[in-house]
Amino acid sequence: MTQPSSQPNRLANNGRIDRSRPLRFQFNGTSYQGYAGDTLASALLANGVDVVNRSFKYARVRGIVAAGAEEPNAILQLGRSEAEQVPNVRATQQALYDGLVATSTSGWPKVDGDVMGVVGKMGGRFMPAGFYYKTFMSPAAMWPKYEKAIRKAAGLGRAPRESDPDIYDHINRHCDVLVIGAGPAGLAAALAAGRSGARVILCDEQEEMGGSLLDTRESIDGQPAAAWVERVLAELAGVADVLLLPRTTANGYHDHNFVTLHERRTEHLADSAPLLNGRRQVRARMHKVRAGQVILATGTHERPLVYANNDVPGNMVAGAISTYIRRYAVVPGKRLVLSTSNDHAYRAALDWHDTGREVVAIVDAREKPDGDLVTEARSRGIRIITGSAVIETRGAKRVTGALVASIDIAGFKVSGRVEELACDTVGSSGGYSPVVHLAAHTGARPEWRDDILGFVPGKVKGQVVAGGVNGKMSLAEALADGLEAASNALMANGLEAQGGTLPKVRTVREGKAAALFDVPHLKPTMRAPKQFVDLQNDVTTAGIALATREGFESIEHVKRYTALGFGTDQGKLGNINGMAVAARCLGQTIPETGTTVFRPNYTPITFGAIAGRHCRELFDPRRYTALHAWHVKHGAKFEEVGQWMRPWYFPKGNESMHEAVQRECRAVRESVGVLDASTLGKIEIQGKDAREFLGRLYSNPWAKLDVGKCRYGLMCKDDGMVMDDGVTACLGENHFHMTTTTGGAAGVLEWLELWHQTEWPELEVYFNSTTDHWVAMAINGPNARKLLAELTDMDLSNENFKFMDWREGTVAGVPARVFRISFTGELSYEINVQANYAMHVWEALFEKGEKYGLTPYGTETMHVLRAEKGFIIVGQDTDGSVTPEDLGMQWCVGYKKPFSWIGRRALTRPDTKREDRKQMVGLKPLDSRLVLEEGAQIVLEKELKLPMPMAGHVTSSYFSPVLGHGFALALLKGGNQRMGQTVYLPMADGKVHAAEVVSPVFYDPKGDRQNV
Amino acid sequence: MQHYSGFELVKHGLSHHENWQRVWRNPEPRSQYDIIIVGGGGHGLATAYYLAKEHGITNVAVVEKGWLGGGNTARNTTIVRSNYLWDEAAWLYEHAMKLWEGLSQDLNYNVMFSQRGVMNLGHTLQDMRDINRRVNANRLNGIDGEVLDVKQIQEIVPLMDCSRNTRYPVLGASWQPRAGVARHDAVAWGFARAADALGVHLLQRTEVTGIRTSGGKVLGVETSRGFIGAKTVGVVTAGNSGVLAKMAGIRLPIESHPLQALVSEPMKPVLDTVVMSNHVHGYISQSDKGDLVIGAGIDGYNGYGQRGSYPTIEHTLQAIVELFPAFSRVRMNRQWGGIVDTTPDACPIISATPVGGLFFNCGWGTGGFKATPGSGNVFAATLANGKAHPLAAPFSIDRFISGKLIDEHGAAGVAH
Amino acid sequence: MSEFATIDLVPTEPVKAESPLAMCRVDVITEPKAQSAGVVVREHAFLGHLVLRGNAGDAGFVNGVEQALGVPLPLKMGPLSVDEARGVSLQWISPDEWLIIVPGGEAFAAEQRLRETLGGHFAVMNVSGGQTVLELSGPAVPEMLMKCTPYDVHPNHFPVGKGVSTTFAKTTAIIRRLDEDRWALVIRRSFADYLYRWLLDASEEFGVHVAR
Amino acid sequence: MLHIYCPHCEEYREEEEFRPKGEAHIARPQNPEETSDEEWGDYLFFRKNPRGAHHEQWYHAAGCRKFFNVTRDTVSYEILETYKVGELPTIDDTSRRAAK
Repeated sequence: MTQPSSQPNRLANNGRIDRSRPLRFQFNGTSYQGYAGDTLASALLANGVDVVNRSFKYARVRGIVAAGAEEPNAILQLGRSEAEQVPNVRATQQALYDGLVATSTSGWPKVDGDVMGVVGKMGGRFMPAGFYYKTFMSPAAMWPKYEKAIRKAAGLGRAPRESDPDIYDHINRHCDVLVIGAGPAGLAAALAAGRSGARVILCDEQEEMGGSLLDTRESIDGQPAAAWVERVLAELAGVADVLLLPRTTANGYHDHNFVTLHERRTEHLADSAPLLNGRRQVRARMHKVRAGQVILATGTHERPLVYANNDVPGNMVAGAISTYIRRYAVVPGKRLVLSTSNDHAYRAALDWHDTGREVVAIVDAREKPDGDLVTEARSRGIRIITGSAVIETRGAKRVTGALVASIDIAGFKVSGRVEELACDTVGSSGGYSPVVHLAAHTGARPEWRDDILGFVPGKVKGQVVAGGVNGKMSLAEALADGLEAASNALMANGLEAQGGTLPKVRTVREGKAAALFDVPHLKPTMRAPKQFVDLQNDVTTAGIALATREGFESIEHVKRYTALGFGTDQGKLGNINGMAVAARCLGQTIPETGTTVFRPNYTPITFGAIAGRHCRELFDPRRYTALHAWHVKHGAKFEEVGQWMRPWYFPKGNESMHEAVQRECRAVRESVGVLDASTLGKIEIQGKDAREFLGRLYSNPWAKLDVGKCRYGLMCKDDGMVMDDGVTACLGENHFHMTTTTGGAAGVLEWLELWHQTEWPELEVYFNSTTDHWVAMAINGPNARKLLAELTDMDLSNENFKFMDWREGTVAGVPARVFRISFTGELSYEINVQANYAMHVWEALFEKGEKYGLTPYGTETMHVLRAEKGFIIVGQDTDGSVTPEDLGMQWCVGYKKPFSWIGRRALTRPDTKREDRKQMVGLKPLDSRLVLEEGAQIVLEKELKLPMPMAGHVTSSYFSPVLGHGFALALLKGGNQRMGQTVYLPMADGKVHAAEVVSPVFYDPKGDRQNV
Repeated sequence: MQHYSGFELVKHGLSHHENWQRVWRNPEPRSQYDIIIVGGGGHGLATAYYLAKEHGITNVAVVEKGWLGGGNTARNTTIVRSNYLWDEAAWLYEHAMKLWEGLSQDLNYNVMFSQRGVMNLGHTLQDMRDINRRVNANRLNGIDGEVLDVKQIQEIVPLMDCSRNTRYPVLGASWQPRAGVARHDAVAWGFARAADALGVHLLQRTEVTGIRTSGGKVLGVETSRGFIGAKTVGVVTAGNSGVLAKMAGIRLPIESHPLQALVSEPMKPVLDTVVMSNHVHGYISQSDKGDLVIGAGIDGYNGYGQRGSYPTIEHTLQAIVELFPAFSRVRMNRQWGGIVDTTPDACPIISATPVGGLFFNCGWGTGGFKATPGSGNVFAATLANGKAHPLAAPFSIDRFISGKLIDEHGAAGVAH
Repeated sequence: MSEFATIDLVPTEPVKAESPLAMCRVDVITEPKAQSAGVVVREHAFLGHLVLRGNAGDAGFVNGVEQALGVPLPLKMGPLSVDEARGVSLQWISPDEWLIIVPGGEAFAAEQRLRETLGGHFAVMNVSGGQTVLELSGPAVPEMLMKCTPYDVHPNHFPVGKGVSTTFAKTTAIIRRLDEDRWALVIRRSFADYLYRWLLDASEEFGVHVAR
Repeated sequence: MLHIYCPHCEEYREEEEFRPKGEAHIARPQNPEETSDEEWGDYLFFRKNPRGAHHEQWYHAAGCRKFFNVTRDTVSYEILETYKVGELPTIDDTSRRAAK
């Protein structure tokens, strides 16, 4: 085991680290050693690393100032391999593990010798808040270059450039009581709730539960507080309905007590998640909790004081010093000066004194501090300078001294002579801000309390607040408050608190704190050395003063103009101080100046954890038909429609798509082809009012459709625009089988339910989706009948089984409903069988179909064949602004229907009556080999002069093997009046194509082929 | 108006920045103005600026209940583009685009308009048909745009997964090079500063509590600071249009929804353009500060809460990680919500109302920020002349009666 | 002229039948032995699935269903009506909708019995080809389910004999609790591959065994 | 994220199970052919969009597939009541002010 000497600031004993488990790690290329139980920050301090980063705007050297989520400076880049890079890791929250590699996120060529630092020192003076709004404007052409430079300078860490090797997941949880924060209040609350039989979740963001109890000087029930923590956790671990989640941050508090808890499962172990019993484990898990009651026990963040050069490494928050000494056995310096406005911070000096290192002085802003800790400090002979504060620190890369002066807080001025104290560490404390962030997420405004000089959470339904966040600062108060919170939360759940006993603690008497935020300097604010309010964003008191003087008087304006609180720490250290500075500049109180709304996340969360397992094939369902395996086996290329995977075309050998589609088309026109039509939506409709209902939803009449017959129908929204179409068969007097478009199925069923449930509940009709139940195989082509005849005993004669009839029978021994409908214009039968037996029938078709050259075809061929017939595809030939009349489908509009069907009224509105609306036409390119581009815009003038008026666009366009030329469907202004005219299509490549306006029905206009 | 420039920065630096003047005043309201604009967001401030600059009307008050630019101007994802499908929309947004291109100089305020291009991805054959249709229409309207294939996309956005392994592989994209992003707050502040300099009164913390009318004509507005008169009142209160309309006894074809957005932690430059995908519902760019700025579609329910539902954030980041697997380890810093006033055809309403002298400019849905200068410019003309600017005419509220909608929900369907 | 068209879709002579999972490709590590698995997945394919619609307020309907199926009609969300021995179950889906599951090949007979017994306004629809049942057993099933559905599966909230229709991953499914440690999912055919992949993925950490 | 009581399933379910359907109680005119263009446009497009209590329609998509009504505060997002189609709300902003 290496000697502590290799870690100059490490104490020989005490602390919660495991000296028997040394860990090696690297920072900026240098190798160091720490111990299990260290955070990266405590290990760096143990090794005497002062400079961890350069600042964002002025490139000043920065060191570690805090010990938790509020740390603004120690934002580092982690990861050895490219794929394992993690930007912007907060060293104070990163557990140390063996082999950890960290680098500063800024600083060039190296963090403590950065050239930008020079720029910062000189340029800083010319870079006040919002300076970039005032410059880089001329010449305009230069802005892109300026911007490039600005972008390079900005940003903290860097994103990895390779895919994340890790996975993340989600778990949904429900509980009676969610306790956030496992400090004294949280533990007391969880224990009481757990003992009372409630379903409890206790989460805490730190590596270990216990919060302030892990480094307090106080004892509970006569034992070290940490021992009590262990007892409580052990008991809770034994309760079935209690879930303990360490390393878990409540990062978002959403409506109706929905809270997201981010559990870091492996980030403390390695760069990427190691296997666990040979199985993958997730790097992080998001617990999505719906809680009956939420107990916020999130404690407080200590506010540093704001004084000149308060960013030189060695300036720290007082409480952090105690944490490093007592929890990590690290003393972050040799000679301490403590500047405080309150008693509580005296702990830092006492803890420092305990280690045998020198406490130069405690500088207390109050005239007559008293209280137990003050007394103890005095009794130890520590020098206490009252009525004073540190107004400036000296030093370049580490504090070398502190300027101390007596100050007049009310008058905000230095009132006495200045003394310089030699020291290497300045701890400061301006009081304690309740951690109100989560409560603010749901929109509750925090409320200011003068007695504690801080904001407490606003009221949220179902939320109970306990401990420091509730202004109960002392250990005794916090424990009691936790108990009370638990009984309130339990009561709200209809449960009774049981076995809640208040542990015994000795109350420490503390004097009243002084209201000190930023410290006056000898020079006026604008001229004094920089006094940093928000260290991460380099926001200074001068910046805030400038903003308010320029008229940015709302705190939101101040924030946005100066970037106060916009860092990755969301201003946990700086916001209140910033508000105090703004308030002073504006001559207001802090509550008048108002607070800012905190947003999720409490601390940043990886995208991966929020996305969970919903990526790649699990990003969104892929839906398959029962015949999918066959399609794959036969080399189908697939097109995605809705979520369905549909065969697009079936290339043979090295056929191109064009060749394959031409072959498939010919097969259908000349012999027989088959399409897997299973993805079309199918809705079964039963009830004596089914017919009436159809008449109200479809644009065309349904009163006289006989049993055994099918009919095509158009569905509109009530604005008259086409929303869906399909064929519906009359199975029985009160029984119909409706088909919809593939993408529209769910929407149409919901549409039917909507009208039935909310407008016409009196109609006796029921609907249900049978899309997945049936498989539909559409055999198309002159030989369709011959083929089907070989597999069925049905009478297929044209007399007894006419076009638009349906019949029942068996196909290949499987009971089937066969619909004689056609989307190709050919003789066609759509065979519907129960999906489980579909593969058998499909294979039987190919067995018998071989002699006819039965050809499987996909959606592309289907599109060509239907377009040759002028059949529309809703969603391709329509776009939500097209009426049945625009499509020339007046034959499908029941003008005389007694009931004003959905969409009817809209057809008589001024705009839908216009003659010059866009209407469906066919286009025949003058160059017969040409296939127009789908989406090409149509103009009426040959010569191009931009901008020029457009008359419509091409919706569908293909090459037709049977016609021997390209053809298209288009929507064209006043198209019905333009038959025979020539229109033009100017393309991106500068070519202007010409086409003749023709009927959209290109093939077999009389429809003889489907009636044979 | 105090001139801004690099030279001025240096000069003021030498005097410790103690001599910068106010960017705008805090005047006492007059009892009567020529024109009152309700709403001190980007659109309202731009309207005031162009009223003063182009129409010489300076006796104008902008009445704002909170702080200038505190609504959606401060909450959007700063995307600026003009590649809309339908002529009327394309013309309006292109009018805005041309104003954007000289705005920093015009206002002497750097709004950081960055023409880094906007890409709309296509993932299905129908997506590509729609993209072709829109780009062809844009070209014939004199708006820049092209269709990119996967290889070209990959060159512009190297980190994007253009392989076939994604759930919805990228098939192509539309690309508008002149489009980009701008610094949202600066737009409001720049217009405010310039309008103030021309004599416009910016009345912050002044809430309109009623609209006073008589004989079907507007007389002025009741406010938290008393009645303020004007014969012409323009309402530009995105996220509150319905509330204001109610005061005037008017109904609007508008529903207000939460629109959420989020940012990552700041990082070194990694994405140099704006990528949008309607199919997987996510869009992303990187701010000059280094944050990835991300958004998606609106939440389904009506809401004025400036926050939305968590699943929307989940789906958005699933889409982003699907497109950029390398961003899986990047961390989300902050999320928030704006309130967008949506119309049935996803196009704005710039219109007179049944109340004489009362005009509304609202319903910009998710597309408001990019239109800011254009919206203000045509609305100013409409208020100044008492009748619709030609580019604004098609956006009259009457279209919801006649049925002459401009359906950007249709083939264009491109949000934001 | 008949009011309703009814048809027995089960072939009289046996032909090849394929369940919705027939095409699914498994690509996660699965446990060789059920005993060592945290989650065991077993498909119950080719059962008869019927959707029944009708008026729960009509005593004739309620009694008729019980008479035809031999199990009472559940009148509220949650408790299933089950006859284990005959393999018949009846689940409340909505105030006027129920899911009937009967052994394979018995769907048509059940439909016939219902049509003979019931009068007035009702509907019976066969969806046997469109759904399948997955049985889940093993100690880790509840926790695995928590990764799939926001519905609370805690025993206090999800007692034995309960069935609900809810969100499952990015689609929907019916979740049933058969007994203390046996659960079942009723899923749609076209989503089967997606849900199967999702299940195996969610189960991987516990060790998953697919029983065939 | 909202927690919604379904009046048919008679328990609270997560928002993910539901789909919002906008303003409730918009009845289709009895005789559409006799409505003026204004009336028809109003029925199709014009909405109350209140800031406060909103009577809106939701669809229990993943559950019972029933449409039902919700009274929800559009600012706090608090759900004040849920009720079946055909029933009337008992809460609106006037009644809430009275209750205060």
